[in-house]
Amino acid sequence: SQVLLLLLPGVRVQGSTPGSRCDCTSDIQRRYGPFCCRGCPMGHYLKARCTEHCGDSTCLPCPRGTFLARENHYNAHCTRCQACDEEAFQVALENCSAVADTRCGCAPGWLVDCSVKPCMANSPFRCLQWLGLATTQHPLAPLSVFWVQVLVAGLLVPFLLGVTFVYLYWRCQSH
Amino acid sequence: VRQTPTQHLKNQFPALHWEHELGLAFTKNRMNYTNKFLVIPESGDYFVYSQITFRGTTSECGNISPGRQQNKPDSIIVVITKVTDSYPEPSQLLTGTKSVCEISSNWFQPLYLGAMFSLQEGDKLMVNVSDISLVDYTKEDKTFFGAFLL
Amino acid sequence: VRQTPTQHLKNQFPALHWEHELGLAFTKNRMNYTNKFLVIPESGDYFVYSQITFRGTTSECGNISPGRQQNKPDSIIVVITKVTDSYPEPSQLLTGTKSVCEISSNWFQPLYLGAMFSLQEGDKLMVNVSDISLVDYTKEDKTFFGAFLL
Amino acid sequence: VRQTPTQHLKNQFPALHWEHELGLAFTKNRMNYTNKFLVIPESGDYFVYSQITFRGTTSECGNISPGRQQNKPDSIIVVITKVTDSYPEPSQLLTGTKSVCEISSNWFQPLYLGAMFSLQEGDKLMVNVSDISLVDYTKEDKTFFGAFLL
Repeated sequence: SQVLLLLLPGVRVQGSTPGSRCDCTSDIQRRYGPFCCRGCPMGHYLKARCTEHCGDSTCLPCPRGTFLARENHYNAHCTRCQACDEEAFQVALENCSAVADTRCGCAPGWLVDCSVKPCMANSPFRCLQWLGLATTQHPLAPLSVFWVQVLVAGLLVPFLLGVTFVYLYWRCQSH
Repeated sequence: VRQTPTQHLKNQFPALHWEHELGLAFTKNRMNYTNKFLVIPESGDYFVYSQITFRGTTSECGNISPGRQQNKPDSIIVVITKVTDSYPEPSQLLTGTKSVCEISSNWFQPLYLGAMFSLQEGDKLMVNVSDISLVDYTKEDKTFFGAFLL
Repeated sequence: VRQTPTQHLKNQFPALHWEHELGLAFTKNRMNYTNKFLVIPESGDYFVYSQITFRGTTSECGNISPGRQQNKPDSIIVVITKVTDSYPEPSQLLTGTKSVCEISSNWFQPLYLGAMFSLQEGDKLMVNVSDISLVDYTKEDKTFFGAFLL
Repeated sequence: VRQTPTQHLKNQFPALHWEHELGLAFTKNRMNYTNKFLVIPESGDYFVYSQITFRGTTSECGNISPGRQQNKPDSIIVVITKVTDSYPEPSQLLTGTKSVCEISSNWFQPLYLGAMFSLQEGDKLMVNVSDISLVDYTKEDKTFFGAFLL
């Protein structure tokens, strides 16, 4: 008799460590009814449980736009990828793949501006463009921009006043 | 939720597109989703619900300068609308409407709606919002829409 | 929703009257509405829900003058209350309470409530609000109240 | 609701403890509550809901001094999370998130969530909040959590 082994897309023949016991107590297998099934790899969801003891579950790849980042699981659906907030000028630093969520951030030359205080791991944020002077240097935090303005005003105004007085004094003398 | 504003119905806010298969989204028992509409498969009483998370940067109204006049607020509105073959105009089933006058650099907030309605087979439900650009569509647990037969 | 404040119950906010037949409103399966109360027709688990849209002009609290002290906010409150023959006092099933301190010339916002309760035949449900004059009763899709047997 | 923050799950907000027997609280039909989790007794479609009332004193953001820069708001967040044997990481089913920038001396507001989910026997549901100290746990009609099989 002939055995035709077809490698069906999605049904991955998982190599098992030689001599590994199949007692359904480790993390590798899970008891489903009479059988002990091996879990699905990352990037796949559980389509059907195994049909023989210590067999592989039938796992299919996560559809585009979804992912599952963990191994040896029995999840019947994949998690949806988050979208980056274009209104907040976010960009995808890493596009979603079958094994990892989208990683949103700011493009080079843009500054991450957390939208809340205190800022937490997945707090909303916006991307601000570094402007002119600040482009190459450390971005000027909003507060230090205020002090720069004070400094400039504090130096420039007296200097201009001084120049004006000197000029007027000189005009008077020359008449 | 992918938004493509279409203003085809009379004095109507733009309708939202929804993802109906991936992640937590699903349709079953012949409930159908097509082109922004949930289509009611059989007549009966349904619980219809939606949450829209809105977010924006501060509004002119929140601009507090000495001696300022009191400004009119902006607003965020979500409407669950029914379109039916038995009547040529859509009807507003549920409306969430909130004024927005925030003094902070940015703001975000949800509007939740949910109630029971007698619906007919073939009735179509959609969600309209006052300004699509204010909708936070980034995560499916923040902005969602659903209905189930009781 | 036609409001006639009746303060008959101890330290209670005024109860709202509801339209129960016209437009989207309906009662069925022996659920009865009478004089501000939904009357439970048979014992069982019910999902009870309500949305009240409040609106008002600006409050003293939102008045921002230089050197102002921080004011206490106004508030809007909605309570779904159960009155039962088995006990002489009403009990508060659900409460939505929000502070209001708006700087804009006017404001509007909804409060939504919904949860499951074990109710007895003859129990009566009503909706009380902190200030009836702040309730936006103009449209049935903004302010509503309902219950259904699970 | 008695709060004892436990931060055992990866980058997770603290979970709330709930009262499940006294007052309006109850569990039935083999729905079980244990150590902050509602445990799903049989696979099926469930309506899951929660309201958290938050309250706090004014935030730095609401501090309006002449010539002030626009401040960043604080935020309040509630998440209904599912923990399942079939996958080693919890998943966020519902999220309510709101910015807070109040100019009044104190503030209070609810966040309500509710939607239908397909759940498996043994799945566990919990409610996480961004800051337990802001939760108003004083009355059961203001802060609640529940689920029922459809």
